[in-house]
Amino acid sequence: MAVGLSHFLMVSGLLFVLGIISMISRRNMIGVLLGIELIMNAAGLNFIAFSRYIAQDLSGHIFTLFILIIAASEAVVALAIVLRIYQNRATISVEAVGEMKC
Amino acid sequence: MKAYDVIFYLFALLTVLPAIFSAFHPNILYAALSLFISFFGVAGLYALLAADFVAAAQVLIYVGGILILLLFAVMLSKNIYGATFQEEKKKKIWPSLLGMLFLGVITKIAWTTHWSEALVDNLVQPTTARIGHQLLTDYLLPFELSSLLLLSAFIGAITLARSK
Amino acid sequence: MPLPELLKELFSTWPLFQHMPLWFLSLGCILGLLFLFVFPFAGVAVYVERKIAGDIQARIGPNVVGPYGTLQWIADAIKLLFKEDIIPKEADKKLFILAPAVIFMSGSAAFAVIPFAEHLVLTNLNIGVFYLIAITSIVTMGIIVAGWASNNKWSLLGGLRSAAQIISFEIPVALCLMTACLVAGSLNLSEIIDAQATFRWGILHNPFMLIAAFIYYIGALAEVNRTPFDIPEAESELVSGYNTEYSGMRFAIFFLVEYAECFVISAIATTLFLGGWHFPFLDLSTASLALKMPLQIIFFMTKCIILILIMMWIRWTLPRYRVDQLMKLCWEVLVPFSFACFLGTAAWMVIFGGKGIPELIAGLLGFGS
Amino acid sequence: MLEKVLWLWLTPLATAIILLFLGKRLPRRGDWLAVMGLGLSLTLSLSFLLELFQTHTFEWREQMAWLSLSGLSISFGWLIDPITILMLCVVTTVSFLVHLYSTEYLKGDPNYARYFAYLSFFTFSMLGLVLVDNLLWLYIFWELVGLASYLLIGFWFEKKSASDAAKKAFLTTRIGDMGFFIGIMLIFYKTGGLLTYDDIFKFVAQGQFTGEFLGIPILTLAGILLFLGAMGKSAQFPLHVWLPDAMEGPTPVSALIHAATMVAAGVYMVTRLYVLFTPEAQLFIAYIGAFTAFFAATMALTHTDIKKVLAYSTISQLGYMMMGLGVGAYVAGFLHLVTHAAFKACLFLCSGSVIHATHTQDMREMGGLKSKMPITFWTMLIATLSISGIPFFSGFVSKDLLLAGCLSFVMEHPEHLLLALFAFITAGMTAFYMFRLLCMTFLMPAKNLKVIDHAHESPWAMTLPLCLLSGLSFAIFFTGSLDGAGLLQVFGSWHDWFNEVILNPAPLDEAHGNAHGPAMALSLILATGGILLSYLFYLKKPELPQRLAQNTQAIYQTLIHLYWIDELYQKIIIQPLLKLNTFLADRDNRWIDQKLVDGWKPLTTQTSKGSGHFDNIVIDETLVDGSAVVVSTSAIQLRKIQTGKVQQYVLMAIGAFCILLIAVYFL
Repeated sequence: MAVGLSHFLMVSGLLFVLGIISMISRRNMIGVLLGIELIMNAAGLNFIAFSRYIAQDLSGHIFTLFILIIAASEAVVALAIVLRIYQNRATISVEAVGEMKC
Repeated sequence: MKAYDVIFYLFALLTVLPAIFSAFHPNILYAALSLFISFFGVAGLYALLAADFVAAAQVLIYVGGILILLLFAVMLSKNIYGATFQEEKKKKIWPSLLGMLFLGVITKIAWTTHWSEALVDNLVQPTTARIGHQLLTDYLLPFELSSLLLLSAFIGAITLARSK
Repeated sequence: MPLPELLKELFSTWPLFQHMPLWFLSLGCILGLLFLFVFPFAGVAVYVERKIAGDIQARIGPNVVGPYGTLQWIADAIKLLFKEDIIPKEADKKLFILAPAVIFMSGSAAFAVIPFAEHLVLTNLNIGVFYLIAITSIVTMGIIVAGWASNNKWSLLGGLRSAAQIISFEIPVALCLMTACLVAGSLNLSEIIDAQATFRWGILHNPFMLIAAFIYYIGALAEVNRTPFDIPEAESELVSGYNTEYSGMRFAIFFLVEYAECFVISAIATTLFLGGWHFPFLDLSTASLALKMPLQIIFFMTKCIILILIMMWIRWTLPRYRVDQLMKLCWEVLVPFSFACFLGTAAWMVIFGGKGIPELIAGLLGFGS
Repeated sequence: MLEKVLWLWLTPLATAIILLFLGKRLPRRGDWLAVMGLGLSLTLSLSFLLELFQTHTFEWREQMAWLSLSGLSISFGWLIDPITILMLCVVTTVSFLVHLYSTEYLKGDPNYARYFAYLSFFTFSMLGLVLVDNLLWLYIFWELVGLASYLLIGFWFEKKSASDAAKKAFLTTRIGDMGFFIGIMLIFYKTGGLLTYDDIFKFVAQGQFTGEFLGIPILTLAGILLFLGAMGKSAQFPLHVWLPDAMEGPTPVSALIHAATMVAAGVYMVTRLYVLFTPEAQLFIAYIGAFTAFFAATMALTHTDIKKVLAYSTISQLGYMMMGLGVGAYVAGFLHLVTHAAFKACLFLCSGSVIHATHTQDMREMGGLKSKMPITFWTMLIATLSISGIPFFSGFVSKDLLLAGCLSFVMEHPEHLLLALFAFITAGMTAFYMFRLLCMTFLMPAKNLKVIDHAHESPWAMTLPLCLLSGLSFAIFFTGSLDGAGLLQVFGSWHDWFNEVILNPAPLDEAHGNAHGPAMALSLILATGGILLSYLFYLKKPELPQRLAQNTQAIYQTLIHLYWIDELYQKIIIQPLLKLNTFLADRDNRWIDQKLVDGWKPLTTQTSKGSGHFDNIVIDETLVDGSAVVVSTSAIQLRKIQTGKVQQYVLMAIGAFCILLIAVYFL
């Protein structure tokens, strides 16, 4: 079977699921971030695949670039938060920071 | 089997295998490094889909920027000697099952939907100039907004990370 | 499908490879250049560097092995190759082995787009400059991993320092490269060189380009961790930085890549700012390939070597920066100035319709292209 | 033209933004920027006025699409006609002079730049309010001036009284604004999506606006609802309580916002939308206005805080305007707005000058300031004469017209005699309390020498606005001539220009002319009487007020406590609710519980014993406790979902998404 859109969707689906798993199951905040990056890549891959196979224009490319931009800002801010938490608590386990929970 | 397919499977493997590794490996540093390979695979897929500029941007931003930041954070936040990594196996069962279910659903949808695929085997053209043109015409507002976003993220990160 | 046909189709379908004229020829030539020239060059460069250092410090330098010590580098290479390869017990073995590989990969991948002469380029990528920026940033990954895998605090600190330094200096460097692309109107390195034909070198295009060239050179020095920016491997502070624990062949790889990178940044500077293979007022476009190619290679290499010599001169003249001074230099001097250059060049392009100073003068004097 | 309007309108906004962000870094903290910006606006408005005088008519409108949804498009538009031009001139003139005045008055304040930013922002909003041509934008700017007023009243927010007053002003006007907004929405709904003045007027003129609600025509209802907004903003009874408290703001702010411009916005709105008000709605307006005028004037009689007296006077005069509008004398009402803006701003600025010199607001501490502050005294005298309605002063012209309008209305409809009664008594009282203020401040012998000793005349930046505004209090600018027949013609042959300028919906009727003579005579007599009375009370026999106050203790106390309105609100709205609750609880306890319930005791004891067992076993233990157990167990189970851990939420979200996908695609 010739490679088509569905193949790319499969790959991105796999990436997405792996990202979700990583995001849900990691105790380490950075691990959660890794999962989010995977999910973003899955989204980007979908965009590019649709743009190539269906839309036939560059809108998907541009969306992927915006995803990259958002990923970069997100990573920067999230890591700053992680480092600050680490400075204050000496841990970056997501389960250790639950004060806001009532 | 055509060359296109061969390359696709190559890159798909390069993408998915490290991603699996990254999701399940207990050592966060290994997870991050395998993610690095996975991102290369994604960049290759982008290139395969004629998105050369995005592929290069992927390498530049993800591999050269975000992942290095992640590694930085890993090293700054862990005791590098007795590097202890919690056992997370128990936590992985439910998400994995759910992921399987989700993947099954997605697969079913992806294979049963009739996509109006219209891929013309035209000569692949360079995209950089056209992307630049579109960014400064049709997508000018989101483009400017994203620069604003980056600026605020920049300031926010500096404020957050600055020691008091 | 037989392999040759598969390969042929591979290169015709994969978009990145479609822009590859004379691919196989180029591959051969460049691999030749790489193995016959660049890698030995590292060795030669060591000898030259030691001689220059000796001159600058008023001493003789290597003079025992061979006439005037000229065979010193071969002796060094043999020593490195035959030394015992030690992996520390507490080190993370997989990563310890992986790190030099990553560095070597990204160091040599940069050669793929460097145009040594007309048509003599491995992949004539249409986003060549972008590719260069992307691929050189991977070195950081290798360095961090090397530092971490060594399980040694000097190594880790060196790795982190190096990562911070490279990420920071990437910004002014990339901005200066973009400035040059702005002038040439392309991201393709060959086209950039074409735009600088004979006397219209990028560095002369306008005053901002001159500044940008200098900023690029300084930033690139920092990116390859050369003195005065070699704080990741500062002997007095960190023993030897990220490669403290490495020995034998792996150490040789770090060593090799460092010199290869020196060559790469010189080549980029030559390509973007110094007119690549062009020589002023020497129009080779009608010359035969047999005449053209050697001449172009010679011009290109000469420019690169001059830049490398300047690097050595700087290395043995200037003292090392402190970490905070280094960051301050990057963020408070180079980044603002490179932004200014970028905007200034853009303004120049608008005001003078894309013409540079050489062209304007040529127009005034009534000759030119 | 559009450029001119934009310059006129947006310059204050630009200065406000610049001052807000950069004010502290500019030389002199940027006050010159605000003053110059307002100067530009003033010049442009005056150029419009000149053009109006040359052409005698003026109309310019411009629209642009602002919001277009399917089937509905709302435009943003400017409308400039003579009314707008007059309002522009009033706003920019007073605002410019207040800016100039404030450079001295607020000198050395730590938040000097912020003050000017707010002031310019207010001017921008007020200009927007008068420039726009549709109801929605009117409402938006209506709220913006409210915001500016809030910010400025609470400018010294570190004082609790100031921040309380700001909150009170904001919330009280909000009650009116709710009505206003409902009114707008009612019109929007009934007209099928029209918001522009012209469209609505056309719609109403064609008689398409029909429908009743509880026997009241919708148009009347809409008019009254719109007027509710005006009641809040223009401090009409019973929403007047915020204005006296608003005097906590800096005095120039009181002059600009709470005397000349913002509080007049209600009057402007009613004038602008005059054709929307049915006779019934107008009668409502007239009664509210007349009562407010009378009511506020009585409160001004006894107050001793110089600014509060002026505040009550403002409420009273606003009531006058509303009454004028209500009885159909809307030219008079609007003219009074313009003249009042000048002389009341002048009065406030004078009081500011006095406060600046004496550092007190209590009139009992003042006195004998005439020789110390001659310019302030003379300008205040002119403004006082004007507000009292003495001939040759602007107040006379407008008030006379108002009273004449009222009288003619009452002559036509004798059943509304109360209106005229209120109006004329108020005229007398106005003269009395204003001269009382003047006497107590300037003419009576000094009571507190410490206060008087260091009093001095204010610098030129404060006295210049006083002189200009008191100059504008002369009648000549508004009648076009001294005697109304062209003896000294300021505006060429176009005397009686004001009348013509805003003769929009209908010309004045004949009856008005007939009533003019008696009204003038009566008001003159009353004003003179008031002045003489205050002369008698405060200069001739200063002990008289004391005695009078003692003799009429009840009335005096009522007035001093402002009719206990604030207490009343406290009592009739807040405490009754509390009381009602305790009352009901008490009654419940005493009557129902003790009498009714206990009375049935013998009977019920027996039955209940029988049913008790049933109750205990079946209802309590099975049904009630059972349901409680169900609830609590399910709650305990459900609570486990609410862990506060994002990862579990994601897990659940993905699970739900899976179920959704399966449901959509496979079922």
